[in-house]
Amino acid sequence: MTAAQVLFYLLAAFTVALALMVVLAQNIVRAAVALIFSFCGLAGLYLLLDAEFLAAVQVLIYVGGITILLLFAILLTSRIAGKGVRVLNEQKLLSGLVAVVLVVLLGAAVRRGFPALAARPPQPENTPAIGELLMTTYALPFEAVSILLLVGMVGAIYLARKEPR
Amino acid sequence: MKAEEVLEKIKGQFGDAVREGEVRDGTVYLTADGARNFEVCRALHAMGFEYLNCLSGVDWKDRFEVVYDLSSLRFPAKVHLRATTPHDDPRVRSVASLWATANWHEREAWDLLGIRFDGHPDLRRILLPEDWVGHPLRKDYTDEGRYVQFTPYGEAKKAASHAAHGEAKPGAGAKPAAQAGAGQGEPAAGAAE
Amino acid sequence: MDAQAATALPQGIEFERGETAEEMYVNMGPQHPSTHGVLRLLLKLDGELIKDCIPYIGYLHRCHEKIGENRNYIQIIPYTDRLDYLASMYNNWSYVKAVEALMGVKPPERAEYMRVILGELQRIASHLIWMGTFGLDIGNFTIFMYCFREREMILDLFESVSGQRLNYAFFRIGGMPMDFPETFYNDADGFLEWFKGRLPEYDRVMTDNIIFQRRVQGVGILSEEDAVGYACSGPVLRGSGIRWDLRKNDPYGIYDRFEFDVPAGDRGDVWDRYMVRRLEMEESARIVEQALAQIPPGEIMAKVPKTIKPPAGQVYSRVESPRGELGHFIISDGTPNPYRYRVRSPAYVNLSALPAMLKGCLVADAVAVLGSIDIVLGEIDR
Amino acid sequence: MRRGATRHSLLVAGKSGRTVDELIQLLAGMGLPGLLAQAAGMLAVCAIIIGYIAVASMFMIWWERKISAHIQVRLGPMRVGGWHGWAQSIADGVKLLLKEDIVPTAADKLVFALAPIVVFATALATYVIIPFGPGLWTKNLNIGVLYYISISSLTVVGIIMAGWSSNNKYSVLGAMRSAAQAISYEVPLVVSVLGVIMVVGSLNMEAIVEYQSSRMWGFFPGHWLVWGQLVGFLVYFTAALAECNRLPFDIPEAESELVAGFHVEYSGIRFAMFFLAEYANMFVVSAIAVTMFLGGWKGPVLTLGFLSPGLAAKLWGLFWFLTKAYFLIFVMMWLRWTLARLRVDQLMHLGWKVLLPIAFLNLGFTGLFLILKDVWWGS
Repeated sequence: MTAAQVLFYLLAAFTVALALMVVLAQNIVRAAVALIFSFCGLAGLYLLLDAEFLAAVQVLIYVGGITILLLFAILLTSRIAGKGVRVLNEQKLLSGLVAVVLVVLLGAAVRRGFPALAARPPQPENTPAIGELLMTTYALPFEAVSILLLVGMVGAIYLARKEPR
Repeated sequence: MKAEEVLEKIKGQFGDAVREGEVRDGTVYLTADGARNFEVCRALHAMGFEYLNCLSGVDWKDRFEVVYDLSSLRFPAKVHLRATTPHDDPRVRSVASLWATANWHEREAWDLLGIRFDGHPDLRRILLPEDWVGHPLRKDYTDEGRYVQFTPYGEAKKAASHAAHGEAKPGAGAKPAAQAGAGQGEPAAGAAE
Repeated sequence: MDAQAATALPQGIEFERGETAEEMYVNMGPQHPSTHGVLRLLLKLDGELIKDCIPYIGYLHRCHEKIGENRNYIQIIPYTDRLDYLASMYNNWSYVKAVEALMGVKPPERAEYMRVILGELQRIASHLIWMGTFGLDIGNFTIFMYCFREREMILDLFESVSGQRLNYAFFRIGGMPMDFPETFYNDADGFLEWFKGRLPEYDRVMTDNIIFQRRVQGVGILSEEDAVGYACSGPVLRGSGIRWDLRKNDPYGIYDRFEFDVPAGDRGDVWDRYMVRRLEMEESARIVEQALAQIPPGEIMAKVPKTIKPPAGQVYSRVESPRGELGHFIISDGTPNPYRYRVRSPAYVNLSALPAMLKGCLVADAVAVLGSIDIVLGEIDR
Repeated sequence: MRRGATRHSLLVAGKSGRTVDELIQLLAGMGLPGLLAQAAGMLAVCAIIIGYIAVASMFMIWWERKISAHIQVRLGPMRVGGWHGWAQSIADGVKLLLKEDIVPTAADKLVFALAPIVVFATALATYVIIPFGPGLWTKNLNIGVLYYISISSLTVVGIIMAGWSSNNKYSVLGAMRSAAQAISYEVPLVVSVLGVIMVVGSLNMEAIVEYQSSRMWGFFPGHWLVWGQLVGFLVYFTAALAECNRLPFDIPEAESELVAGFHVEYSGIRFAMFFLAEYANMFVVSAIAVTMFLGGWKGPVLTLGFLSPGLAAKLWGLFWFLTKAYFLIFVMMWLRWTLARLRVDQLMHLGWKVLLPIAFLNLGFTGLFLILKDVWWGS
């Protein structure tokens, strides 16, 4: 087993364990904190795949942005921050079923492999490559996402705006 | 408005309710019946005495007095109004609705002298702990002669002292202040104190 | 009534839980760096926004008035020092003036000048402390040391006069106990000269700083009606736009002999209260200069008996202290002890207007607004 | 692991600092097996960085006390150690280490214990990419700048953990403020840096320094990006102040409002870790500013060509780097002891409505300039 494989299994175990904690933690802030570390583990996995840009962005956006916002909202609603929350509800059977189906599907997909993503020779730097792809091949989806974000932002501002006094 | 005018007007309006009125050094000295203190104060307020300098309680052993020192920011006349109330049940109407500043002064008079102010929005002790027994500025007050430990928010001793002094105290409405700390779930109680 | 009176919380305010999930209760104090002593403010917060505020006082209550009833008239003087320990001269003055009014004694002219000089220097010292600690509240640490440097000089002057640096007990019923030492006049002149040079320095650090201005302008507004209704006095009243100063409007002592302005604000925000105090320091320096130039030689003590027994009567007498109208209400029954002795402390009354100023402010503003009232807990709790 | 043969960025790829490589080779030469030598080398580098952080932070703390004292017509520490109280920080450090470790009863013990570690670890991790001198870096990552930005955004996680787990309302308020501040200031910070990245065309720290190396008239550092990117530099520096919670942006710990904010319940060694991390972060943001805007380890005068090979050049570079970084730190301290604290809403206003638009304008103008340059002068 190479060092990379050892690292992969360690990181994978770490990520999965913390992801489980996110779902199972009774305390909502603890769940959010576990989510942060789970994201960090994921970033480590990206690094193993040479996707260093993706790893950095993963940490920046998901940890530094989204989870912080989440925590902010939780802290603002002081009532739920200190309390235990019920982890399971009456839909546990249904969600279990969905999870099993998802595992089967993903397993099958991994076994088959992704022929479209044949291994390419590794590039010395993938940041410029990503930039180029976003501006050429994937320009349309990129712009579509931007517009979606813009719409979301406008909506948020409208909702948060106070009525003029 | 001249001090003499004030005296004349008040005398004319309230007659017997206002005893011994005189003017010295631009100050009107009045003594009013405690039952009508609010009306007298309202009349004075309407005359332009919008500034309540001071409100004090006095224990005269046979009676209580509430002393109002009034002035105006527009004319130099001042009023020194004394309202008397019986010693066994000292009680006057609150003037907090006329002068907002009376709120704390009346709380202090209640706290230290035990004069009750009917219609006060929030008559609690102000300088002494919530669970203090007695009113120390009364002339017949004797202290306990020893150090009395008081709990910061007074809930423990309050129950005991009220039981000891036989003051009937309905439980409703009496919320210990310590609970105010519990805004953030159970473990947070008192965390910020 | 009694049940309500014994309740720890005001009626109509449910403090167990907020109305919405976002509300939270925070106790600011009694141990908090910005309450200037042991004051507790119970703040009802929505995020950072203050929905309600209830001040709890009395942590420093030491039965000042009860002690006063059990001491004779002269023994009370040192006790008054401990009321407003940042402006002890004024406590002495107000008390002594009340007893003099009861007895019908008039202090000699030179004593009156001495009182004015010491009093106005004390006003500068008090405002300096206020300015420094207000800087701390806002987060500007440097002004604090600047202000204390100048205050030290004033305390040195006071020490040379009275031998004390904080609690002087230097006023007597009927005059002053000792004349100024020879060095005092030069030292006082030197201080005034130095102090005038320092005022622009304060302006550069505080007044002209854009962050400071943004922090205090439009914050903690107290309307004119509220200021009068709550009987606010001193810089708080003047900040709300009412040009009312007892030294001008109800002149006592010899204040009608001096030329000085009464600064006033127009909006009633923290900035106005700040500027009133800032400008008052200049005016006080002006008064001290004039008084030093005019002070006549002569007696410093009127004829008063050894044992002070004022005739029966009652008096409410007031002076303009750095914090506002400081009044003493004294009832004499002809004995050597006062029958009733009550202090109308300006900070106590001004503080009662705090909830009115704080509505709709942020937590950070609470600190600024509280600082702008300039409270001294020794005087509030008595 | 179908691509097991590829490089692994943090482990192998990127140019390792020559110094680090030399160290590892030295260890390997002593007979250690390859992996072990690498691990030992990494540990040694870690130890050096932690040692540097500790010493530098203690120096900065002492320095700040002296600066503040002299700004405030005081003397500051004068006793401990003799000359100007130079040993004061050491004494304080020993005191903090020996203090009782208090954990509030109502605290969430695990998160409470983790929080200072997270804060300190993120501060430590950012040191990986700092180029102290030619070859004097732990790892010269291709995504250097991006790495710094993403790691530094983790600090706030530790702060929120600390604030929440203390179970104190002041610390929760501090954590909330910190979260709001982090979100508001991360964005202008990133955008302000983008201008530099566009000009240089790389995220690599070494490339950014090399870009700024040429001199006008032989001595004037005309290629320092601070000239062209002055707006970006100012926005970066302002946002960086907020990033390390320094006054006028210290609202998460504002002592006159929130007592001490998120670390109000911490004492002893845990508090020391927060404290160290604050100063470590100050150094990092200054170091990044020096690298990106002020020419990194290149001095303003001649590069002293005769020194170039070997240790002497490294030390010469280190000297200039530290000089510039500590000058920026001095400016930060100067600001702290001169300015008042902003209010939360003013901070938001400044972040979103002033700094962000300015940073975007800067970005737009930089892009426009680069295109026009291409058009007029060719590439």
